[in-house]
Amino acid sequence: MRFLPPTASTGAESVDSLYYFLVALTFLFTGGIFLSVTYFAIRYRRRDPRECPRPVHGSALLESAWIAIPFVIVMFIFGWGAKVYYDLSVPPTDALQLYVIGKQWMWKAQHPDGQREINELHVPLGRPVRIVMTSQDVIHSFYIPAFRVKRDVVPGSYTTMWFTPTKVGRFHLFCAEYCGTEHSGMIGWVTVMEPTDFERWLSGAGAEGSMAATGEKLFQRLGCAGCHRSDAPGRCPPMTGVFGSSVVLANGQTVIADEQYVRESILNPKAKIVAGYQPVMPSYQGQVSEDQLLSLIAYIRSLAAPGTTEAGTAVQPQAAPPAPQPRRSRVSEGPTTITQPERRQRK
Amino acid sequence: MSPIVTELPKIHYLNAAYGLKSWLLTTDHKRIAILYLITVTLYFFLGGFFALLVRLELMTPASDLLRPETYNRMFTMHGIVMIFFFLIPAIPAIIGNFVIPMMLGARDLAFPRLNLLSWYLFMAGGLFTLYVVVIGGVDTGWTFYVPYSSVYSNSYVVATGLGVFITGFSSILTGLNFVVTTHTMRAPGLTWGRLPLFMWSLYATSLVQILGTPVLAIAVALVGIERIWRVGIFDPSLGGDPILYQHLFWFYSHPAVYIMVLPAFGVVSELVQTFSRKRIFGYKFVAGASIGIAVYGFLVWGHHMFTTRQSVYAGLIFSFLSYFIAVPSGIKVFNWTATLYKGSVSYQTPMLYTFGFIGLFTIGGLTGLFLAAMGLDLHVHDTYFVVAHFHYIMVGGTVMAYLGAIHYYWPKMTGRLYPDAWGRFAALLVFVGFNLTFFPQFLAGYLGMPRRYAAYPEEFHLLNVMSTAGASVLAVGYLVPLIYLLWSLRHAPLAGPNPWGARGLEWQTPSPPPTFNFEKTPIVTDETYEYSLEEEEVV
Amino acid sequence: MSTRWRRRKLSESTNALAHQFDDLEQQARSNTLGMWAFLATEVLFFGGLFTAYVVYRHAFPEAFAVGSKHMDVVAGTVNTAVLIASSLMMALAVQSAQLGLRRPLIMFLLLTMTLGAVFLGIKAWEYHHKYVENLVPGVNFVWEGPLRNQVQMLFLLYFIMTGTHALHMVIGICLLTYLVLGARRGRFSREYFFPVEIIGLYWHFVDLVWIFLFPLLYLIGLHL
Amino acid sequence: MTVHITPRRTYYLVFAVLMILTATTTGVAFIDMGPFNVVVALFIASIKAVLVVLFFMHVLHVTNLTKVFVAAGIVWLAILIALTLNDYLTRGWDPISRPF
Repeated sequence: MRFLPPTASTGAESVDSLYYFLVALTFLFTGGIFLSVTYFAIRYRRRDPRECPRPVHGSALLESAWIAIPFVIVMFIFGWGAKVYYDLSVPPTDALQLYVIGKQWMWKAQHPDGQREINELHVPLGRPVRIVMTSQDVIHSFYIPAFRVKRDVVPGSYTTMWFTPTKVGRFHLFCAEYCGTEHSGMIGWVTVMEPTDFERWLSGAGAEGSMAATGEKLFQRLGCAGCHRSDAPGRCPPMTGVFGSSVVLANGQTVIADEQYVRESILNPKAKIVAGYQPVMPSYQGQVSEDQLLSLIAYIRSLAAPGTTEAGTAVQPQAAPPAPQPRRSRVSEGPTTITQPERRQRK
Repeated sequence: MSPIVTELPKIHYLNAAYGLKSWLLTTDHKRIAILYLITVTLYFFLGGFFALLVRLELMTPASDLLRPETYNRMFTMHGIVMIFFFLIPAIPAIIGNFVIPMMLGARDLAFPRLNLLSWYLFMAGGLFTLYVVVIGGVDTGWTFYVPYSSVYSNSYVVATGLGVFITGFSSILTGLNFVVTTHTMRAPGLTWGRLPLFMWSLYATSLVQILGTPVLAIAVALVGIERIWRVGIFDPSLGGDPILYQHLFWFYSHPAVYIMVLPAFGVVSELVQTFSRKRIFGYKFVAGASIGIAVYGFLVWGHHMFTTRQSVYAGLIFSFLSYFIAVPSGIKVFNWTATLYKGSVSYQTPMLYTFGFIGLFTIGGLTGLFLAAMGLDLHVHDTYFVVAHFHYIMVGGTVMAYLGAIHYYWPKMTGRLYPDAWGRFAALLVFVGFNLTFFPQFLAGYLGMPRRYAAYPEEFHLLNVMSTAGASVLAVGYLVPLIYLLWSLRHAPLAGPNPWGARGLEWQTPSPPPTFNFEKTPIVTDETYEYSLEEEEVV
Repeated sequence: MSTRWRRRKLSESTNALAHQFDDLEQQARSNTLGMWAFLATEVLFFGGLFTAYVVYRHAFPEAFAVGSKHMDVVAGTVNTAVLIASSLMMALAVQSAQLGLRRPLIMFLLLTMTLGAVFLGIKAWEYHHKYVENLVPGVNFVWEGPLRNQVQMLFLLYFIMTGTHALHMVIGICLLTYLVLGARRGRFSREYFFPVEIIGLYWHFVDLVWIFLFPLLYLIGLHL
Repeated sequence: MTVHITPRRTYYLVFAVLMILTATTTGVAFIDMGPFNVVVALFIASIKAVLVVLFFMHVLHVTNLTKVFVAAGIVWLAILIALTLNDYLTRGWDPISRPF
């Protein structure tokens, strides 16, 4: 009988170490309590129904000891747990970018090059993978036990997770947040492949064109391009170089233009107006699906200028440690005609 | 030790009046406790029945016994019935109602009619919930997470929510009654430093009920409003934030864990002293820890939300604060253990439950450290690890203590003893059955089995079979006391006022006590739990 | 309530001691404390709504400012004044009860109720206006301008918060009616006035809630 | 129990102050003070609340125990709001989860 799921990511090992430590601690304390209770119960068992033991009124020393020692131990656990959590929350900048949409009751995944999967996720060995997730209906939770990662998938906003697979194989993918009738059917498989196999799989998976390309078409069709022109900045901020940069808003605040910000700007454009522009953009709430939103985001991401993204864009292929992916550079293709001064000007 | 008793007192609270009306309109706290005992027991077995169906379904990997939609209703109803209609009222409303005025040397609670109203509200809320069970159930999980509960569920969310809302007010009024009673109804000489530890823990519980429950009430009410009028307080498609609901929900529902377990701490503090004939080790620390847990419990709710969209920084703060709770919980366990030292330990039924409680609560508490460690929680959150953890606290802790308390106060309630051998046998069954049921769930959880799954992959099969086998042992363990306790009502020997040789004002009145508890208001001159004085009295 | 108990209470108006207490002082102390504990519950009950308000106002500042222009500031201000005046009447009623003055007690209680009713009347008139303007979420909410959902959130909170508050007012008026009936029968005296006092506490609390609701709902976007 | 009976004049005075503050808060709302509008509005509301609690609700003359209960309600409300905002105000700080 197995007691651990497969350990198939870099994070899995750090989670397991913490787990082993806590298991040992639990055995230590439970054993201590169990032995003391048993010993006292036998040693001081009632031998005479009338016996009346002398009182022991407590000891300040003991009390402070069992306040202080557990406190130090739990603070140590807190620190360790927080470290593991933080590492599991902040993706490296060179991660491969994937998109996942949860809906009752299936997982839809899409690769930047446009390959779509349902209840399956193919990832390459040894590359950090960052997943941007949202839900079309209720809250789900994307859970891969073998990687020891889980994040809720919340409608109306994006959450992210990341991992670096360290083992080739097929691993469970579960929905961990109760989401309705077929909750237990909302499961699938994550397949970790050797990078070369992964390349082969990608090219055979039949994409209809990269997400950025789809997004660009949408950008034209929805009429965004008429306003958000990079050649003639006028009524609307141009989209080149925006993604990942800090944007100064009309109310003086500064936000980082990440997925969440782009999403909000499409659905609810008047919520955060870029400084220097008028709130003229209509809302696209109800007109774009979650899929299309992700494509638009992939497109706008692809317009980011080199070296300016905060996470996950394929801007420095050389920097990716194992197996640089030539394919990834496609993400940054497209009309990247931005220059640094232009960006600074918009700030 | 206690003299042989040959007859019950002539007039006591049970025979002071007869007829259904004398019960349904009673303001006697002891009779209201009996009303609660009967209804809460019914709910316990109803919730247990749902649990049994859940376990039977999980005996095989496929969802074959129940369809998924039925399964989802079963685990939801199990959770709602057990939490709101068993765990929260069990010890406060039954044991607390029965003994608090006696412990304080008072004739009744401060507000007897309010107490009866609490029971009626409890019944009204319960009837709504039963009505939902009859017409088809609710499938949101006891957490009512939006937007599933407010928009997507096809079950009876509003009626259930109303039931929970009403029951919440029953809980608030009970807590309010206890708090005021503790402040104003203490007998002369009964200072705070002399209060029984059960009083301290129920006082702490009541604070949580008063200050936490209204937030749950409003959160559930908002879900109802959103569902009825299709407006978007939490619905993201209408601009709301579903995470806000989780904040409001857990602001109550984490402290609610302490509503369920603090009374159990109080019970164990009483039992461990009576059955080792020794004053508690470190009275002030144990008493203070109760208040500390109640207050501190409100600062940690975000640890239920590490995997949601809650910000990393909020998570860090909540995780940090959560670990502080380990300290007062640790104080309690260590002090209970130390109380046994150089005591006179007897192995009567209530004490066996106490031993069980200490062990299982220790495991339950320590596994809480796993869940509060943020990095590890990313893996075990919403898996069977969590299920096992809170069942170790709720069933291994609260239910054990509740059964211990029932066995401890049964002679006071009914005037009769029960067959102790059967009692010890049942305690053993419960302990074994419990561990067999829930220990495998820790393993299944770390192995990655998500909770609330009607069907699961093959690799979790063996662990689930073990769990289901344990659940059937547990079920027998719960039925045995029901039988012999009912039997004892007529056939068991009489108990006398103080069958355990316990200290405390409640043992100084006849069993069963008269309607107003004491002939005249007692005056307290001793420190609490002075077992050493007994020697002189006995000799 | 046992009939024996009720009979005792009716027959001996000055001796209104319940069986569980030793003296009237203990009874009054317990009841006052009980009411304060209940008010703590009420603070947290409204607290859930205030939390939702804070979160959404923080998220949608512009929408809340724009939406609040549709609140009737005059009605809100007048209502605040009316409610504070009713609180004053309640305070004077409690004082009359403390002094054992029966007729002023009844008069001030009736004035409190009247002002409370005026408040509810103005509130109802406001609600009606919102209905006519198609601003009732879940019923007929129409918003042509931008940020529809966010503005709707403001009106949703407006109706839930003021609605909950109004419900408390209605309960308060019922309790006051009970007091008036009791006062007419001469149940209250210098020794036994705590029912007036604790219902007074409740009434003042409802006033307190409004003191915060008023600026938060009506006075957001006036200077825009 | 000694009952402290507040003279009527005090009630009238408090009432007058409350009325003035109500007029002030409405008047001030028409002046644009940026983020300070909220601060001022809540400050005035708090003063009004304190006046009502101290004089109308007699907290000036009650036992310490009652004061503890009053404080408990306020402190717990603060916990609820503060720790909820602890999430919302820090969402913008990291690249993982952002305000909506």
